[in-house]
Amino acid sequence: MAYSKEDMARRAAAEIPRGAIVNLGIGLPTLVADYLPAGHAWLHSENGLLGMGPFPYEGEEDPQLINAGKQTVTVLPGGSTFDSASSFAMIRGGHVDLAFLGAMQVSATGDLANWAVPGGRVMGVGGAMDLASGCRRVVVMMQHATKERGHKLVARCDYPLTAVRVVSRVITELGVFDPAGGRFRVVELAPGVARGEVAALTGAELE
Amino acid sequence: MAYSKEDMARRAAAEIPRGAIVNLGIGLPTLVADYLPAGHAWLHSENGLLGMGPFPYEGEEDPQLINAGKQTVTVLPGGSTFDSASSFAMIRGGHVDLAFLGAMQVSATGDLANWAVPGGRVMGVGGAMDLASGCRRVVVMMQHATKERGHKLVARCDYPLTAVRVVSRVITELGVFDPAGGRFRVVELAPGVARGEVAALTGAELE
Amino acid sequence: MSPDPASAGAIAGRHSDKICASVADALSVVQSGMTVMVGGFGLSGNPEALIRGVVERGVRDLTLVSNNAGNLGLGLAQWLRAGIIRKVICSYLGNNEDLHTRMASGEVEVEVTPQGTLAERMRAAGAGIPAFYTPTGVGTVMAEGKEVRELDGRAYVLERALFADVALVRAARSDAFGNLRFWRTARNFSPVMATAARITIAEVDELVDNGGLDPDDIHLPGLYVHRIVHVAEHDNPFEYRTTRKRG
Amino acid sequence: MSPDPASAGAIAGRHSDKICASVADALSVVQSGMTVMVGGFGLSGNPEALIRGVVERGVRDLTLVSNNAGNLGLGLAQWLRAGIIRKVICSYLGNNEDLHTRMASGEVEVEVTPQGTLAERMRAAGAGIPAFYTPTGVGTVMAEGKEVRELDGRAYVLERALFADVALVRAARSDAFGNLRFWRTARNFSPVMATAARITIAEVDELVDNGGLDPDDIHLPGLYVHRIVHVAEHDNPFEYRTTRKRG
Repeated sequence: MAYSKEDMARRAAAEIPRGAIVNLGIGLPTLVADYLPAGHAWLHSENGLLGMGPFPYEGEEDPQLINAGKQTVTVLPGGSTFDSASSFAMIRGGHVDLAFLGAMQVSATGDLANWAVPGGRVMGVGGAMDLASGCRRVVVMMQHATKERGHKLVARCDYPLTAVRVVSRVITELGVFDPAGGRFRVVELAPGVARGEVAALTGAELE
Repeated sequence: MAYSKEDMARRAAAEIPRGAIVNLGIGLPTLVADYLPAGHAWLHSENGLLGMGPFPYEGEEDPQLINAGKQTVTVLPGGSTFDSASSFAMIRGGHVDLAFLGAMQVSATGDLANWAVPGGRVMGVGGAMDLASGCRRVVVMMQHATKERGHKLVARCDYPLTAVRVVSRVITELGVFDPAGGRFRVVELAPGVARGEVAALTGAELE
Repeated sequence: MSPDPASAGAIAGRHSDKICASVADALSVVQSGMTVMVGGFGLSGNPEALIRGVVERGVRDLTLVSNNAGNLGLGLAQWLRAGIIRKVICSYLGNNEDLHTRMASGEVEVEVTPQGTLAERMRAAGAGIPAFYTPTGVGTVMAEGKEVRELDGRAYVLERALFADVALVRAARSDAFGNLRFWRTARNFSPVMATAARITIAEVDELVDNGGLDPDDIHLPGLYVHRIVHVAEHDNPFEYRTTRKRG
Repeated sequence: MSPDPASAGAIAGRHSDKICASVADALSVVQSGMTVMVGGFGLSGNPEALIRGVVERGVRDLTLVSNNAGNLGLGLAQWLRAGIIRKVICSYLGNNEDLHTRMASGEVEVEVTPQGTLAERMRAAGAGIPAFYTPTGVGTVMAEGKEVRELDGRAYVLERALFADVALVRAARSDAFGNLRFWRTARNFSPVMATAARITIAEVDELVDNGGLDPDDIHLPGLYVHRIVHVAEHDNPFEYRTTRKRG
């Protein structure tokens, strides 16, 4: 039985050491916050917020207190606000310990493609390149393959790259995989998932 | 009759347009503050203060509120404090309109030497190079010649340079002089000072 | 105040009498063809009155520098709808249909820059740094046509300072000198934009006398602000209003 | 807290339990041979207890990065007198006799850097910028041996990021996470030093719980601070006490 999205988020949360500074990308990664014990880690939002709290209670939304996905959020005791240049200085300078990002493709050498589909609409890159190349450790959370069973864990990305050799770990519904110099090392498989099934859905050798 | 130090400071103050941001170097330039009408200009101190006020009244000195010469000062309404990187970003970025600096030598092409005497004690450079190359306009205030009647307004500096082609104007006890491509243009002479006297004490042609 | 504080010469004092009587007065320096930076992240922290005022002023052919270019027809999307933008430099378009339509038709040129690089290029412009090396974008299309250099064993791309003629920012509080404070994440790009622009115009929710802000409590010193207009009322639209249930 | 939060691996959380019981405990990560940045401008804003504590700890061969290296026998001049400094990177020596003596004897190597370049090199280190171009020092001895490059018709010198093992800073107020506020011009180099160092130790006049500082009122976010020690009493010596007459 493959991991549910909630299982993936719980598994991702286990990657976070106590006292870490963590940035959660848009999409699946945002779910990780639900599995963090209070006070365990500090959430950084690249639009200028550290110590991000949960969504506000209804009636307490502040349109000028948002996350990088432009959703209304809160700020925890010990939190701070700052400008964009300062925020990305934190990211680029290696002061954000861990980023969880979504992806379209991840290569077996750790390349990341998560911002543009060839021939698709130009959505822009936002902070993805800065986060991918700046954070100390990058963990990707994504579905293992496309809806058409196309590979997303690949030998070499053919989508436009976000950053080169940055992904340490990939968490999918089938398990946990580490790019390892041209192959994906199988860290663990979701309960009931067979290695052969994963191999068929992976575009590079498993190790 | 040559200018007194107070005359020089008054003459320097006349260089300051209303609403200017001004940095006053150590020594003679600090006297300029005494001739600025209240609210006329804003004083910047490179250790992290804008809106610097006069020395404090006795008993009101704060050892943590100082100028770049490490003297106790005050902060005026509308003033602000900031860190050193921000302060020098203001200077380097051209946001400080005018700097008054002391000098050992100024060349007729505007080169400035004001931080080191050849063979002398190494005092360090402090913020002199940043101020000289960053501020929009640099006005030097100094004695016209050394005690031994050696030239300080020269064709070419032989003291270690602070910055190249940055000085717009030199105010000395003998008058006001602008470096002008190899000669010093005489803007004005102090009352009773003869041009010949100035020429003898100047190491480049007058214009 | 006088029409253009910058036209009076390089060192003319620009730091007196900054308070403008109206939005139109504050915007009187904005001309067609200018590069204009506008603070805000999506629809949050927008200088709403200044954005509307630029449309009313009738200038055009603007180059807009902003993280986004509005959304949902709101904010800077009004400039797109008014047809006054020639080029957009931003990090994220998302599903801003007004921008996608005009980019597809060729009416508006779009230059996409990583968000952190965008912020740092403006910070560099304001700080007198003409160029800097950054790891962001190495090995991607963002490095194409740029110098890539190895320093201590890692590759970096050379990025250039990004300047503007005018910056439009929104602040929560200002004193008469233009010392600004921002509210929460409404701060975003506004401080660096103010440093990178020749003229900064601040739309402020609250205006106090000099002395009304403690020197240690200022987010952006007034030497980066040239014109101030007090605008008490704002729409402050939500882009994505997300809440949790009371438990 | 544990002896060395940095030794536990690259992404080990370093942002829990920062409050140290004593100066000695806070300094337990400082080792001989380290590069240490120390905040303060002259004798103002010095982390006095940490400076004394480093001498008491008995480490040596330190490289000191500080705008000055003490004066009048006070502040960092104590490190010079204790003979624990191998090299000083600073902008200004002035008449610091303790430094002049040891520089002349060859005991201490001195590297002089323009003050703004010193600050910007630390800011770059903290911000992940390995190198940047600056106009400061072009045509002077400061540019010797460095790359000089013309960009848009002006010459610039390439300066490199400046890192440290440890930064010692003094703040007026901290919360438990290490969000810092400084007092007046005591801020100076401390914030950028904190960003440029692998471990930052803050000596704070006042310590409050998380929530005791408003998120908008923080000068240096706590992610740059790793160890906090509360020191209520300081000498705060005057370097030049200048006053005016009451008139």
